[in-house]
Amino acid sequence: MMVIRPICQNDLKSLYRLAEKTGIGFTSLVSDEAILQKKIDGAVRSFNKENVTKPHNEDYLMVLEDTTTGDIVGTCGILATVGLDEPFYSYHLGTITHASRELGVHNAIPTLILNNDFTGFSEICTLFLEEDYRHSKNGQLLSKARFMFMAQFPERFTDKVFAEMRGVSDENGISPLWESLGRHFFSIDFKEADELTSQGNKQFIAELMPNNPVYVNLLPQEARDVLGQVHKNTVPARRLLEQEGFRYENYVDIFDGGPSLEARVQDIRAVRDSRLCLANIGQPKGIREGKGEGMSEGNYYLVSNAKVKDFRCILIQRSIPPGSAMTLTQEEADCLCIINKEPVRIVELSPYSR
Amino acid sequence: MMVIRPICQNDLKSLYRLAEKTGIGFTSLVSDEAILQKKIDGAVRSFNKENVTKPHNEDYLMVLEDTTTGDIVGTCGILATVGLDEPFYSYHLGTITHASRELGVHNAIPTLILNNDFTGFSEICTLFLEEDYRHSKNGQLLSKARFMFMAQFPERFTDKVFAEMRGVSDENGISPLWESLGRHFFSIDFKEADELTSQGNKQFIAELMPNNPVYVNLLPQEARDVLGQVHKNTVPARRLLEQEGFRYENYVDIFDGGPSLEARVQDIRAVRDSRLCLANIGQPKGIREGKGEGMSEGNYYLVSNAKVKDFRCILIQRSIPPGSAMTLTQEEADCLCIINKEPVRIVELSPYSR
Amino acid sequence: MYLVRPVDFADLPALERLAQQAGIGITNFPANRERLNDKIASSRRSFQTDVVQPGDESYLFVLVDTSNEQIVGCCGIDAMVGVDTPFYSYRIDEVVHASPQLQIHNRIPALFLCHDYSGTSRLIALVVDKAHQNPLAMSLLSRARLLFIARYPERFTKRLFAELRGESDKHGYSAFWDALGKHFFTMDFKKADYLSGVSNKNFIAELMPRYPIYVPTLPEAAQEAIGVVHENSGQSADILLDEGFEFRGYVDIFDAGPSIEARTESLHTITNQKTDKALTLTEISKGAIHLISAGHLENFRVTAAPAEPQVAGLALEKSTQERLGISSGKRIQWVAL
Amino acid sequence: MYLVRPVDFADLPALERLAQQAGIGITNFPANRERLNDKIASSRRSFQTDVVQPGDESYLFVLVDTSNEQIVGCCGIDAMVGVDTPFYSYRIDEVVHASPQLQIHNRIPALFLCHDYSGTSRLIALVVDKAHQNPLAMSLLSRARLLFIARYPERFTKRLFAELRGESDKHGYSAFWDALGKHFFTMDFKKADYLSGVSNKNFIAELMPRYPIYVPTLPEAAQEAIGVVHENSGQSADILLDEGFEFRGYVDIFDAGPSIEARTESLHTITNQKTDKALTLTEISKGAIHLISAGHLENFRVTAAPAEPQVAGLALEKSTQERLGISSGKRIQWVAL
Repeated sequence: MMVIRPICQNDLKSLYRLAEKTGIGFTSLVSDEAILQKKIDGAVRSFNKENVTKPHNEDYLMVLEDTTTGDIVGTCGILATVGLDEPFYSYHLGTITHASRELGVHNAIPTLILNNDFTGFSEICTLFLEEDYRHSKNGQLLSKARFMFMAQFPERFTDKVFAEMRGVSDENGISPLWESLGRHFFSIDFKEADELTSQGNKQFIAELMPNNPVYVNLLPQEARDVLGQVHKNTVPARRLLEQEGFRYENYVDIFDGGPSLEARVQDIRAVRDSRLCLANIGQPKGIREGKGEGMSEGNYYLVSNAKVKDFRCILIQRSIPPGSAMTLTQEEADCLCIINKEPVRIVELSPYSR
Repeated sequence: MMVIRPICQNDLKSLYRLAEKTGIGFTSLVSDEAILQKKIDGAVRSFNKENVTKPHNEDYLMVLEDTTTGDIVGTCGILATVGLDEPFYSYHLGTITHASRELGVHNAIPTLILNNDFTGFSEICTLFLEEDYRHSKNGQLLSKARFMFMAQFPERFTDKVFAEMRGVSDENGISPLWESLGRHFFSIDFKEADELTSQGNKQFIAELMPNNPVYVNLLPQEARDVLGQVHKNTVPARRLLEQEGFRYENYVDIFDGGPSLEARVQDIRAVRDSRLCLANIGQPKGIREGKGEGMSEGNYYLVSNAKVKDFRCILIQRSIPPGSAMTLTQEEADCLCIINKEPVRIVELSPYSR
Repeated sequence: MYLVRPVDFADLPALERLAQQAGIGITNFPANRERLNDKIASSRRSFQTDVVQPGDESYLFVLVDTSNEQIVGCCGIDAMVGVDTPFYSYRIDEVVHASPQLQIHNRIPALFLCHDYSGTSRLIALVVDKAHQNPLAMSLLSRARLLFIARYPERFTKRLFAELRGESDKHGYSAFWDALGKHFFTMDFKKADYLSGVSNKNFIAELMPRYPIYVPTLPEAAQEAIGVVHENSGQSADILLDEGFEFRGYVDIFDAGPSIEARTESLHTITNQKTDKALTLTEISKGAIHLISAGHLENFRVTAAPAEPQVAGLALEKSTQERLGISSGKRIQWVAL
Repeated sequence: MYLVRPVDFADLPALERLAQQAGIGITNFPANRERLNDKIASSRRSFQTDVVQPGDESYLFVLVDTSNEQIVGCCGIDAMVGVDTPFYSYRIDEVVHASPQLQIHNRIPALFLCHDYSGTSRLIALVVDKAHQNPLAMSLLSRARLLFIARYPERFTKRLFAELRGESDKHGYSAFWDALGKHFFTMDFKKADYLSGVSNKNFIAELMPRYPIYVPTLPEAAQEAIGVVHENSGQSADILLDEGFEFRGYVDIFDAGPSIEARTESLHTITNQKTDKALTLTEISKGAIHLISAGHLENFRVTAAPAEPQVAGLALEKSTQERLGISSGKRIQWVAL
């Protein structure tokens, strides 16, 4: 069974192994044991906090565990707030209009405006799934388990959350936006800038980036074309978030122009439609005993428990829609760390599965 | 009966009478016959356009008519696009972070950034209801009839629409934001600036307004306090739009700091929940014949027809929820300009009336 | 021989011909008959007005080939630009972006739209027929203006500037315009250039970028054109640079041609010009060529001729006196070529 | 009598006392023993170094009351500011916003954060005991620096500036700081002023506004403080203004005190100083008071004394020679008070 759970101290080696596989451009996981250990410490501290009434500096890093092998095969995370320790930068794609009635000319010119508008907002981040496990809706489980956590503990997050999506770059890691804009101001290469940023070192952005708006119409076509566009490998992830109600609101990454997607927590489909019900441990109807994994029928449901420190989320299939109670197998209940009659939160895996 | 319909050439006198009552700060209706006539011409032309496939310069101005007296007692409108003839300005309330790790100081400073970001968007506007008619949910009918029109003809509007709300000013029309900001740059008074703007003359804004961001923390407290706040008379109108799903997304008026509220058309409650059904002319169940107006029981519904040029919208009460057909009295059908079996669009008047 | 004098209405056809030759990029001299006629009228009014301090006067001079009385060139001075509508330039300023921690110190040149030359006198539109583009004629025509300024300092500001035509090819293509202005005007350089000559300049404020343009983000061809003088204007540029004009980082907003400026009192011609009596030489002069002017305002004339400075004044040949319309003993103004 | 000489480690207690008196607003002279000791060390290093071009040297001088050998004042010169971290100032520039149609032409002063004085020599920290704030002592101490610059021009830049202390009351309250800096530093003026003296200046780049501040939007008290000199600094300001320093629109980012600047060659003391032999007067001098210096670098001494210029040099009383540690015939440098 595939289970989402908070990362724990024993996961360092596995996390390091995953970090090695992420590659350039994935700045939130770098293969450096000290940094990863710090990240684990932060996550453990965050999940251990009780009585949180508003978001602070928590970092809820979770992992996807294959219970049959005990392997960690993916990560996903939520930062309670960004930008409070180090400034968080983005470009806002705005509009400046220049019009002359006398000449009959009217130009609405897009501009990039450097800002820290996301300061203090919650961010969903650090989504990574090992290549061998990119099937059986594991990607969806990994991404959406976070919404189950947010639905259960909204006081730990801001009303609005966002996600940064990787922008366009070619096989050699060349980003068209960086080449025509960032490069002129940084005198270092994209990779170096990206690494500095990932280490939380952002002062140099304030020091080196132009603080006046940049006229987009003066950028080369190839740079204009990538504003708000995601890397081709990120297209499915973007679609997934958009189906959940996330929207591109004209904020892009200052380096590669990748879009930020945002949503109000209460408007996220998986949050809005999720509901609490009681777990009945027993034999679910429509599932024959002994039927192998991956051979079930019916709709997919995300099921999570209602615990912070021992948060768990799994994906199940049921042919009969659950009512006020949810019948779970003993294995499922074990994976969810619950006993009979404990509350669980459920939601249809995707908006189309109802 | 109270009916919403497109404005027509005969309405000039009535419109002028209404304009006289609007007072300062209501810039979209000024008591000048030539301007009003031009507005009527524009609206008539807009409603007469068939086969509109995308929004252009249409101005859908509608009026609320009391059919018992034939009086025009209110107006509401939708502009298909703003900012394409004259620039449309607003301030975006952004954030600039200044942080020094060495000193342990972290400041997230709000800034006002001049922009034309709403260029090309549809705007709902020109909402005015005569004082004597501010009862019996006439205000809601007037405001929400527009959503019925948008639900029926989404191709005539942009995906996102917005509304500017009147900002804070005192009894003498003094606006705290203007006094601490605009005044320094315009050398004219608020009223004059407001009037120039309402006449579509906005070049002077580009010429006189500072194009650098303004640090909000440097403004006097009374100016900071009104950013994104509405005039006390506008509080109900704001609440009404927010209940429909409109959101304040940090855009404010450059003069008085009043908020702009925005929504995706498809997310507006009255649009999303509205549906087409067929009209049955007859005696609705639960309504006794001859029962006087305003004495019905049950839930309120907005009902509109599906016509452009002859668009009509009324408010009715039914104690039994309508199904795939809607039974309307002959009077209601007449007000809606429909005959038996013609399609009508219906929606619950408010999110709480289901 | 050559003579410089104020323009007259009769010179309109000649001016029109010169304007057509001038080509694109000399915005204050449009090939438009009506506008040229207005310019002549304005110039005549300016010469005739009693001026206490500089205002919107504009003085136009023509270069006459006295052998056939043909008009072969023209030039002018605006007493003050930016009186009605602001006068726009780009100022090239360096923006410093430094990160001590990364040991990076970038000085990034940026173009700032400004009005810094508003309220300043400007030398305008030096145009000379190809056949007469010799050093003598060019120098006479250009420096005649400086003699005029020396004579009537109250009519001009202490600071003086000239716009030098920027790079564009013979089809009017400007790499700088193409990279910058075009995106804001949505028209070609030729048209913008023409409009800027004939219309009021409100449209510049309306259409030009309000935020600085960082030079390194422009295409290279555009970067290279900044502050570069059009090859056809090299000669007139050199005359002014020799006079003491300097480039102070201001360029034209359309073609990025440099503006050069000076304080009037530091210009070679103005510092060295002398005023005294005209004397008469009985034989052919063996003296050096001098620029010599005489006459008041409308009758202001300048010619270039050999002459001999003496204690009591400058000795001229009889023919030179005739060309200037003076006789011995009249006050003249001169400077060595 | 008074003598000015380079600072020495033995002067630390005196310097500390002076720094405490100096009060808030003199950021380059913090009342912090360790920092003062560093400053003395740096000064000694600077006097001892062979310098080809100005770098991060900092020269400190003390004013000695020779009657009791007490240190009663000090001052200094930074060879070049902004070497490691940029040197920040506000430049007051006017932004023009004009609407021809509305007949409005606004010139709005705005404060732009800049590094324009980076790379320039700076006069620093003139502090004198209250009891000795007489014109003679003040002038001697202030102008002694200019004699030093005249003597060693290769150690300084051609452009020189001094920051004058801005308005603040005796509790360290500055209306300008209160209206501006406080919002960005979230600390009081005293603390920011102190930090700016003891820490590197990265935090200024990190915390100060990056966009221009429009002056009319500031509270009136803050507007009025811009470019105004603290009442206690009027006397030292006047000395520099008399020398030829000018205000060019730069003010301190904390208290808006004016910076004044000059080209070294145009300063009165530097233009008029003479170098020649010391002569000896046998009687009491009836000559005017002169500022007289002698000695090389670490031994550089300046005093003020009556003296008589002669063809062969400057004639001094024996006691003056002794004070300067010279004998007749030695090269000295002088200027009239």
